[in-house]
Amino acid sequence: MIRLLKQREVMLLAIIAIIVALVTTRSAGFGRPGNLTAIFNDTAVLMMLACGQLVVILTRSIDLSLASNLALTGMIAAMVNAAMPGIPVEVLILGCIVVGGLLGMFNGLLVWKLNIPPIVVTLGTLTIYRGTVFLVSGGTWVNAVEMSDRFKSFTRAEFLSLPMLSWIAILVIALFALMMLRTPLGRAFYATGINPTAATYAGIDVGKTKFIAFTLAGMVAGLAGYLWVSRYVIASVDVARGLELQVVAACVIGGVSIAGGIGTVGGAVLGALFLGVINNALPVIGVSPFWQMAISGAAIITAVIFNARGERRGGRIILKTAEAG
Amino acid sequence: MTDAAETTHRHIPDRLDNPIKSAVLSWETLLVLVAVVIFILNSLASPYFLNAWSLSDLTFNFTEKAVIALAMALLITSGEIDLSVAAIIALASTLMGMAVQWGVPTPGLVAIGIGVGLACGAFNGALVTGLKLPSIVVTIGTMSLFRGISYAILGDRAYGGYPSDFSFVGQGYVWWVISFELVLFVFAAVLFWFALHRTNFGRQIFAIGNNAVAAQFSGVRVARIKFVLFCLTGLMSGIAAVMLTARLGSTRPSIAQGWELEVITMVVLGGVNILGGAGSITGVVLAALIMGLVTFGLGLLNVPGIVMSIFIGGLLITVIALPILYRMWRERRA
Amino acid sequence: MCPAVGMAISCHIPGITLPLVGRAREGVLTQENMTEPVLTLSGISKSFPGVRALHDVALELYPGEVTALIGENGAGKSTLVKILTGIYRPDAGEIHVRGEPVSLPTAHAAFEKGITAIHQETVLFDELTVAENVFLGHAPRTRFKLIDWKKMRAEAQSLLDSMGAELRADTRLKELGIAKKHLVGLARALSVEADVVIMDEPTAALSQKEIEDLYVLVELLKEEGKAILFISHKFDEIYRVADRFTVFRDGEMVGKGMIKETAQDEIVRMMVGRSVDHIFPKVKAEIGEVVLSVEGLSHPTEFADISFALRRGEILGFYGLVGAGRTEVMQALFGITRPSGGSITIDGREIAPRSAADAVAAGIVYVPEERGKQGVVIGLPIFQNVSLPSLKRTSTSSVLQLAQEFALARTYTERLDLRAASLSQDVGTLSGGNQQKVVIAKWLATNPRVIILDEPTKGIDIGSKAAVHAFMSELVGQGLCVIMVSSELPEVMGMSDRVVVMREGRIAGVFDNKGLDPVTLVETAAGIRSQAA
Amino acid sequence: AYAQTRIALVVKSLGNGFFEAAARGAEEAAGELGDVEIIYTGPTEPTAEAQIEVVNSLIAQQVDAIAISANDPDALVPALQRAMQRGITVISWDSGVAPEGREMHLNPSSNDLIGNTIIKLSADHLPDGGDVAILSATATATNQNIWIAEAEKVLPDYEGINLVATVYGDDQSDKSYREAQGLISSYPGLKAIIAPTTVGIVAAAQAVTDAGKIGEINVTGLALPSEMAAHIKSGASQSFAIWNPIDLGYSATYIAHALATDAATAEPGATISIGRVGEVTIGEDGQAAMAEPFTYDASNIDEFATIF
Ligand SMILES: Nc1ncnc2c1ncn2[C@@H]1O[C@H](COP(=O)(O)OP(=O)(O)OP(=O)(O)O)[C@@H](O)[C@H]1O
Ligand SMILES: Nc1ncnc2c1ncn2[C@@H]1O[C@H](COP(=O)(O)OP(=O)(O)OP(=O)(O)O)[C@@H](O)[C@H]1O
Ligand SMILES: [Mg+2]
Ligand SMILES: [Mg+2]
Repeated sequence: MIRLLKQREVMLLAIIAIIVALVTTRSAGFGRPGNLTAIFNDTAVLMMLACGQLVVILTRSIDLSLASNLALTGMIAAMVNAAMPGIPVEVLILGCIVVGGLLGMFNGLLVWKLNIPPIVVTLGTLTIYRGTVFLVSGGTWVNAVEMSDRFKSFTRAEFLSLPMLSWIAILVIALFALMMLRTPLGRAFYATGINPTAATYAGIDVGKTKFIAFTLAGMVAGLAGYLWVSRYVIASVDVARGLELQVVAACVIGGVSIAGGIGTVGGAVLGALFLGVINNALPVIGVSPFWQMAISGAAIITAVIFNARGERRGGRIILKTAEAG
Repeated sequence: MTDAAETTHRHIPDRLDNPIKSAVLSWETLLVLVAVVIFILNSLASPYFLNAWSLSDLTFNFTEKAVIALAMALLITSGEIDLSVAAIIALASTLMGMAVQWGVPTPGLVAIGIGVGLACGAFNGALVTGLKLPSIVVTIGTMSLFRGISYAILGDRAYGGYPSDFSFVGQGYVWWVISFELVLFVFAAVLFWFALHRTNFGRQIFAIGNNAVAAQFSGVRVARIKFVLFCLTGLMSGIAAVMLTARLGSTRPSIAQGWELEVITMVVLGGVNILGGAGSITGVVLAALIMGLVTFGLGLLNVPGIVMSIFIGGLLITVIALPILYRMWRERRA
Repeated sequence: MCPAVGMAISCHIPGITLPLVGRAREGVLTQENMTEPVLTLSGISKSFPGVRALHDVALELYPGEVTALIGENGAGKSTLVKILTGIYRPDAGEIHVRGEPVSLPTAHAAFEKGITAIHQETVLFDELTVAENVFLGHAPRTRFKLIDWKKMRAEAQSLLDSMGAELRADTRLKELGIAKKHLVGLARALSVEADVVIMDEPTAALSQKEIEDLYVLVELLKEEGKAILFISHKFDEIYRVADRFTVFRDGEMVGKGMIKETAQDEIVRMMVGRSVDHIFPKVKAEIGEVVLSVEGLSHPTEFADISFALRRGEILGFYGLVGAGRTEVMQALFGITRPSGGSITIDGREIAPRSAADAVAAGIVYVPEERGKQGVVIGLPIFQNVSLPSLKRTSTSSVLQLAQEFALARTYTERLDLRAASLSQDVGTLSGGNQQKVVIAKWLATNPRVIILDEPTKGIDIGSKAAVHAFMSELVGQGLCVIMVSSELPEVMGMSDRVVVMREGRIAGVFDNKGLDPVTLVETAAGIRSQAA
Repeated sequence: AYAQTRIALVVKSLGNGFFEAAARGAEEAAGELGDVEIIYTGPTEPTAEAQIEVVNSLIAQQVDAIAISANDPDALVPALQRAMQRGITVISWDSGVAPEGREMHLNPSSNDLIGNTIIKLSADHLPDGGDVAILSATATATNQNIWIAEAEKVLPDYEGINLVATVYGDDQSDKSYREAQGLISSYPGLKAIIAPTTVGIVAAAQAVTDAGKIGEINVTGLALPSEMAAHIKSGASQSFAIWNPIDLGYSATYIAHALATDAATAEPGATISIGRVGEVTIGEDGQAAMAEPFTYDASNIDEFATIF
């Protein structure tokens, strides 16, 4: 299994590399390490969210509220910072993770305790969380002047010529990868998605596992809320609108099965990176920005077709075993 | 088990429950109650609500979305979903606008709108049933693709100059305050109700939604029916595109942005099981009415649109959660 | 690759390794271990909405003994298993393990109390490796509490090897056939240190060879002093492995005793409340002209060169090891699988069914093996399940006519003696055997020419089994023809007029059922013998 | 009942600082006028169809006047015509409606003035000329497009100023930021980014800061002082301009009130008093301009950043 999935990731990585190479022939600056790290940094939030969405999708759920969660947590962080600049950023980040986690828990509780389909729950909280941003902010923005310097500079501070934002993303990705591969919880996400009945029989509480998945995704979204606001130094109602579907698209492109149980952290991250590279490449090669949407749509469809092929392969073949035997 | 030894066959009754009682305890009853309560609250909260023209304007808030919701209800009942409906509107409207520039008259425009909708639906259907792909991701993809094509064609421009008789479709009144759109919707609702609840086609949709494999093994042409349902959803989106374009008299690529989620909310609020297999058109019509009442009522109180969306989101979760909580509470007592 | 029947097996259960010969030892039962049950259940009740699955039942399991749990479909056997493994919580009653009262709120709790089970449905994870399937939930960990993959693979491999399962621990489960999956399930159950091992119809999906292996394993577990609860509908099997029995009927315990001291008739009477005389009530029907003929039917990967003819009034048995490809052939006849070559002719007319609907229209119907997934539409009421393929007839110009649907459904379900509270009941609330009757009723209602039954009595109790068999006889009596796919030798021998044996996607032999020796069939299916005639 | 005039101030979408400021101006005017109630409202999504729903509910409430900043010049016409038929005074401000859908339109400033200003702002700091690029909001924003068209018209007047690209950030921070980054990397010689939208200019200034190009690339355009204060101080932006949104809301209210109470009529040549801002004269096209955009730089930013 590991072999097959790795193949898919290598393929995706190759496609990304080819795109970068092609674009570089058109615009030499694109392939520079500096620009590549910039793209990575630019995609950091999407990659983190894709990790969060991955665990949710693995358990046969979906979280459409991640972008709204991000916006709400980001707004709260910005407002707290504006009101009390004395609070250290580290504490604020922890607070964001907690708030985001609570919002995720709310989704998870409805899914776990009331057994409401995740898509319904998060369709509801998608609008509720986004509306709450308006309620807490009264519709106004939090601007650069109102934010403390540390609040703004934290994500930009460079270490080994990579900004903190990228390092945080790398840390989150690494933690998710470790969790998925080496902890019982990570395996429980897979088990729940592949066969919930069997998971129950194996002693896994399926509802609780989903709840944990939503909580984790919410925590990531909360963290991303601060990172987003700090990076773009603006908090408004419209922050990250429409990002929820991009996160799902990243997972799909990365080979995560929407039916649950199939997908890797590497795939989700590469899916996000693919979208990031496309987004960054189009303006550079001078393709009209109006084509962006159509191209990413075509990319998603291609990826789905490709993935379905991969999933369908395998299985037993009676005649072949007969010939081999 | 004395009767087990008997050789005569034992009689199995048709049904045990009382149909009237189960109708009273149904989802639709809950929705009717919610609608009535909101109607009363609206009348109390705003002096402007109980007015024929207000109520007529109210219908414009939901008719186009509800027209799509009718088809979406069938599609979701069959276990699939289409997130690209709003993007289909954008593409259909764009191509209609393009046709206007070539001087195509109103009947031609209507045909183009509906035709494009149908073609987009067929494209979705072919991907889902032909290549056996999950509809939610396929339509996330086509959602970007269709609207993306619209952006690519129109860019920063807008199409206008629709013929004046075209506007009747979206703005005309058939009689007094009864708009053409409303009549169209009611007509479509009756058709869809009949199709889902009274025909073989509808029965097969329920069978597919509950267990597509077993339905296939029972001789139901699953792929064909699903394909038809995607086409139907595209077709209704095309009709909605005609209605909306005629109402706006202008086309921009951002037209109907975000409608897919509102349509799905309508369908789910209407009691259609998002996982497939259960649903009713009556519920969807009531849900459309409720959403219209809520948004219009809050609008009369000048509640900001985004706060309204909190109400809609909350309503969705509450209405779904209430029966579950009630059942849990009853089981705990028993 | 070819497994030889009756080969010697060395068996390893964590802790002990000992060589074994494939034959059950007798007289393990001794006086001491009878006195101290490991597990005692008393007063257990469990209800589901509208169904009383268990009422005040009791059960004792003794170390080193096999207790058979016997009962009709829906008697509550699996429900009891699920209570013992922490999946359901009983409404009332007590569970004692070694005299200590315990509660089993979760599957994990049951695990820790030393209760392990192979469930009736294969409950495993297709996308994971065999090793992970064996160890999910209790994987070996490293010092840092992380999963130790290397150790896990090694332990799983040695466990599988010791069971004689020719499996690699790092294959993905998805790539295995049903029988192999069952072995993985077995390995999973044995991967924990348990005192109580529950097997819920463990042989239902196994072929003869694997069943033999399983008996050996059961014997071994007994010697280790484990208490075994063995659920089965096959009496030959029960008499072979069990020491004691307990009978459930409609959720109540109606009898128990020692197997050696009780005759089969008596147990059957306890089970169904009457005696079942003819399990194979084969009535010879008049064999007529050829109805269905299949020539050189092939598929790129699943089967090749399938040719046979089916005559009016005939029951044609399809025998083979599980995984021989019979299901695929039948599904090709039924329009589900697309063949790559060959021809299907019915009543002299060549057909190429591209969907089940086409096949039904041509008069071929198929009762699938996987009842819950392919047979019944759970969520729809009984009458709608029955009328589904016949909607054209029960409706007027595509508009539903409920009265006609009810009439159609009643005619056929009552003929099959369906046990249901009403026709508007969800089929999902019926027991497996009764669901099977709904599927058969559905097809009879279409007036078919050929009816294909794929493992029609798998997991079905003896009473219903006899009913299904009687019905098959009735069908051919009325001029239908029947194809019966079965992996159960007695059934094949008892019911078929002719037997087609399949092996690895090809026909290995066709036999007339006159003076046919069962050994011939088994050996042909296993590839030891090829057909002489 | 006493005669109270209810004026609805309809904006493109709620949650935008610019419109919040305009609403404050409207309240200020209402206070001065005495018997005026302001209904500040708008949709969630900046689309025409959502705005029509808002207008419909205002018609039902029988407000006295609607002052709208429209998401589409044509799509709102039928709804607004219906409002006018029911005796409601309709004017548009900021982003206009086609003439048949309103009585008059109040431009914050004249379009040619704005077009000229945004080019001038960049040229002022480029004595030797250089490459500039425009970062706009959504591709469909009417006023943005008019201003850009006007800017392109006056371009030849500015020797050496070379417009290399126009990109769209959809008024989303992240997209605008990314587009700005794209501009920076695609055009190494870029000297200025002109963003005639507040979301865009803030994002562009941040992108320039993050790319370490302060001093090389000047970000300018239209923005609110409070949003840009930090970037003026850092030097990412030398200067930018805006009309006073408070004054805009204030003026729109005054005009709507005058028309609704029949103190004035909307006909070419008519002059309407707009309180402390002065007066406007309606031109031949039914439009009026409020005032010239005002330029903000390091010298006056602190003073205004606290106001709006
Ligand atoms: N989850 C459930 N919900 C409702 N009813 C159930 C549920 N599980 C079992 N039942 C019902 O409880 C009764 C006992 O079922 P159970 O599965 O224990 O039977 P069984 O003895 O194992 O039968 P079989 O031999 O067919 O496996 C049946 O009537 C069944 O329909
Ligand atoms: N590895 C597998 N993965 C998924 N489904 C399988 C697998 N193996 C078998 N099946 C399905 O399970 C059922 C029983 O499979 P089985 O191994 O019995 O093969 P078969 O083709 O049915 O052969 P036969 O009917 O001769 O036993 C069939 O429906 C088959 O499609
Ligand atoms: Mg059972
Ligand atoms: Mg089979």
